[in-house]
Amino acid sequence: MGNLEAMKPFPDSEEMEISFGPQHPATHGVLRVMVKLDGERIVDAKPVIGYLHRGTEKIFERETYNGAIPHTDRMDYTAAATNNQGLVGAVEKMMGITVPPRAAYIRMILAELQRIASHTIWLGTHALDIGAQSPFFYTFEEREKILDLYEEYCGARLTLNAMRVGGQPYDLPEGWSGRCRTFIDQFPARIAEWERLLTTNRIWKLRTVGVGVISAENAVEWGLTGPPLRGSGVKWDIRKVFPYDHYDDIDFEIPIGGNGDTYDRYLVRMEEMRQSVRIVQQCLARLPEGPVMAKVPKVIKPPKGELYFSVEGPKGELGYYVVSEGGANPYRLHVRPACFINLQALPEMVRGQLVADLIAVIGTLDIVLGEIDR
Amino acid sequence: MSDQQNVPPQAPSAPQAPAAPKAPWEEKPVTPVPQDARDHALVREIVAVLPDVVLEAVEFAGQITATVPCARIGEVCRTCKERLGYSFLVDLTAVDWQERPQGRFDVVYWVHRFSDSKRLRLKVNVAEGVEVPSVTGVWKVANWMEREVFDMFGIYFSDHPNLERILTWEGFNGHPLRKDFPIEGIDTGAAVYPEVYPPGGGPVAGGEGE
Amino acid sequence: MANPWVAFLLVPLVKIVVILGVVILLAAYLSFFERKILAYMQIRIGPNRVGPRGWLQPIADALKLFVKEDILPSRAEKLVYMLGPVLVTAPALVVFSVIPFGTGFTLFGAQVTPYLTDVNIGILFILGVSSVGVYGIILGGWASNNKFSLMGGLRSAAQLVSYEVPMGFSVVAVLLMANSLSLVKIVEAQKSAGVWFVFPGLVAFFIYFVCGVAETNRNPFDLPEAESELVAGFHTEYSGMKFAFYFLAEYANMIVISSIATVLFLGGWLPPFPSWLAGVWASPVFTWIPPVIWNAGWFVVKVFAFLFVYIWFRGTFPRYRFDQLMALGWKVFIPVSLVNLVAVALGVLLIGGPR
Amino acid sequence: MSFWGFLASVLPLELAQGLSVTGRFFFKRKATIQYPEVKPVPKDRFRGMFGFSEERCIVCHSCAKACPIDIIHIADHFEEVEVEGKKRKKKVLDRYDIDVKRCMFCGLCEEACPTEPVAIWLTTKSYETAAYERNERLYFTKERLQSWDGVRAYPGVVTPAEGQMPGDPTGGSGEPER
Repeated sequence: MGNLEAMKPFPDSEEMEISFGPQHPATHGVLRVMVKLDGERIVDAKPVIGYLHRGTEKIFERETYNGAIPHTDRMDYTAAATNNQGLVGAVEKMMGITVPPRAAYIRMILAELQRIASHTIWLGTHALDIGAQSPFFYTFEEREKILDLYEEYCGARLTLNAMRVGGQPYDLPEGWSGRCRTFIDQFPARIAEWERLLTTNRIWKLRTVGVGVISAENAVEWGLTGPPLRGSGVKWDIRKVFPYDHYDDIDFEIPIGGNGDTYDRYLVRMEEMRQSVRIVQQCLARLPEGPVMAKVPKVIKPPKGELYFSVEGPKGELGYYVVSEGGANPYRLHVRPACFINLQALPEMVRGQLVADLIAVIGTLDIVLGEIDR
Repeated sequence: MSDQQNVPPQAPSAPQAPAAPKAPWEEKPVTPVPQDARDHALVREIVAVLPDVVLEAVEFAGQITATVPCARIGEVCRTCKERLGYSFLVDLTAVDWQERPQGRFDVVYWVHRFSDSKRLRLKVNVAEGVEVPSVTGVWKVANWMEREVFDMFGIYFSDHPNLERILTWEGFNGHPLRKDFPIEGIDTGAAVYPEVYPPGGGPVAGGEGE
Repeated sequence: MANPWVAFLLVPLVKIVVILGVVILLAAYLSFFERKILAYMQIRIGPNRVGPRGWLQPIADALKLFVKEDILPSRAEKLVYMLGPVLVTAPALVVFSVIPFGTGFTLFGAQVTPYLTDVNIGILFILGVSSVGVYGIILGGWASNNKFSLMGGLRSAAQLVSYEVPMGFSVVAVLLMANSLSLVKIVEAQKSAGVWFVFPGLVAFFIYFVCGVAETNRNPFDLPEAESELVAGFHTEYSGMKFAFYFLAEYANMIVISSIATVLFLGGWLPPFPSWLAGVWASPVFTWIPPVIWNAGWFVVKVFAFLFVYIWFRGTFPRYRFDQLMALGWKVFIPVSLVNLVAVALGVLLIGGPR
Repeated sequence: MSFWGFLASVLPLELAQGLSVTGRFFFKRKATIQYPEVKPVPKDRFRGMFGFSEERCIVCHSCAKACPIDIIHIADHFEEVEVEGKKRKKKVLDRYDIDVKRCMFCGLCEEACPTEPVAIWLTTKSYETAAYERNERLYFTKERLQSWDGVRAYPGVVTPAEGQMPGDPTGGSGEPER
């Protein structure tokens, strides 16, 4: 960038290639998108990733199973609890461990709070990308309250490391469920406030309706999961299809969209936050007494075999593929990163649209580079 | 819910369940055992369409793994998608079995069917240097997944539209997830301030990392 | 005033210095107010470390920008690159020469007007001069030799060209009502009409205000510097004092647009409802205030109300997309302002009757 | 959804509605914490700076094994100690180093510690460990771990240097509740 040669149009076209990122205010980290532009219209976009690659899967191979949990925190760092949940769920399933119900409920509470926290970040940054500044601060205020709850539960705010194979390392502190309920009960009013700011706003609708459209067939073809898939109208949620923990006891809806555009994905995520509120309320209401840790051996050694276990992360299906040789370390621990696969559809979604739409689509995919690059 | 078949039944969520028999979480866990799954319905479906592709079928913790010949994976995947309804490729990855005689790598495909929410794992054994037929023509999503496998394991996929490194940079020496790639990493020539911070970490001379 | 040269040279010079100083200081403090107001809308406190409650923050910012290294991109067109900030700042400041802040008053026995000059084509002068500012943005964006800057410059050019037209039409509506191009006369026309032009010209006022937001590249029309799309738009490569000039020009332009809106639609220095509430304004509660303070005070209050709304907009709205912005300008504002112009003309004709 | 869409198309007041939301926030209580003057109160389980007690440590290396990134370096030797007239071999700590600059504060070392109360713990509430030089200043030997040289203790936290904290891994006494 920045030299006159590069700025000359291609010999027989009016196209200009421009590099969005890796340092760019709207690429949510170190994503780089090589965009070919015709004026403001995107001819082609090519995401370039890997700037945050830390070899997490290689690191997993030398860790014990519990020692791998802090590393999962750092993949999708906005959703550490669901990351943990996926890994411990995989190992527990492999070892045939049944988690005590109290621990399972605590996990569900943490995971749903995490979904809310992740979606609040998404809303804030997405709105910021589209130009509305204030929602960013409003959503982060709410997120801080969730992080406070996390800090009280496990001592960390972002990288929780809050789950262990076999259950939960800690029981809930005194009064935690009350404070959690206080937060959860006031939260729908806040969602309504944000919706007052955005949902009917004509500029917001102009910027999101019909932008980044992906049909249901295409969404499946591109392997989208999570809100991008549901926004296209596919009613599919791991929590319903392959219920883990005790999600089958909980009553909640899966919101879906119809058009598969950015606005639908926005509405889906807003509704998902409300559903998460419902789930947390139900979990708190039925939170059983009892131990939080199952009887597990001191050294976690799953049997020889391979297993894939996935949870519904805030970004989509987060899967863990564990290959064990019977040792204390995983032979191979592969992560199916939802963001990585969702991002792949970016060129499909932005082709023929404008530069501003690229930003909106990056925002609506809700990518976290920590998970994409691992 | 094929996923959940071999798992012990979930504990009742009622908090004050009579605890006369030990609760499942207080007992020693029953580990799932791999079983032959040639007679499993999902495998039979494939066999009914393509009779000779399933070399081996294992069920572990409710998940079916069917091993198919490497050269026919494209055909199997296309059949799975078009005739058996596995329209969704959930995951594609590889495992390095460094010392295994029959092919060093496993390439693992994990496909999903929406109609009855069944999942099936397809696996091929690949020797080093053997090209695997790409499934990008079957599922578009396989593109980046195969690039990642190529990047991390050095497995080549034939007919892939754009087989480049994806997470490491072009020209990176080695394939990080191979078992013979050192876990502490290799010298890529990208050291940061080596004259200020000598390799080895902490300031205790010669005392690091024992 | 024995020496006519004093009135001819010294008085305008003093006025220039005063106006420039006040405007630049105001622009600097406007950035402070913006940060504070935005912060308060975003449940933050905003700058509060420099000086008491942060009141010296603009000074600190200016000092920092002064001493900051001035980076010149190696592949930039040097002359044009340096000309850009000048071209954008100078017109923004020149415009203040014709803006009337109040009526004339007597100081040391001499008649002094609290504005530099009253040109009889004042509004035309303003429209003409302020349009020059766009060259600074385009040239700066082009000369930076950065694709983001170039796109920012292009967007700015298109935006200004599109929005100048409806803005001009809405100004013309006021001119029809005031029957003059002189800003002072326009205010006096509002005084004699007894009503601010915002009421008969509500549509024109609305169009002018929205176009003003677009002209100053403010949210929701801040596409030329759309942070999340174009990094910083046309001033991506600028740093130090040159950046400060762009910054200054943006805020000065905001003040300009607000001042013109005040003059054209809100009766300039007139208190609200000058004729209906004339009795109130003439009561001894207010008459002790010196008229110059009284007039300028109303002016400043109105300008600040505008500026507050500007900032409020910025805190609330998402940004338009480029094509939507163009569509809004060409498909909505220009036809509406044209229709409004005809309506206003008819109204003036019918109410005014045959002359 | 369609209802909202319909409503929005009928009422063109949604922009004013948005303005009213931000306008209301203008008068709300602000969330800012003036950090160096006002310090947020960490919760009781907050995983802050390390605490270490040499006399509790039994040199079992559990923490070093549990550490996911191997930043705890322990070296020991056996010493003959006379306990109640019998000669016993006892492990003596030579070196207990934590490379805090790489620490991710996961707390697994504390969980692995078998002593009661634990000899290595993280819940000391102190988080101000910033340093200008990371290799030297954020490398904590056992002496520095116990003296907390270079760590600003959270108000109310008893540093290991000012006497041990038997039985109270939080190290604090009477912290203000939030």
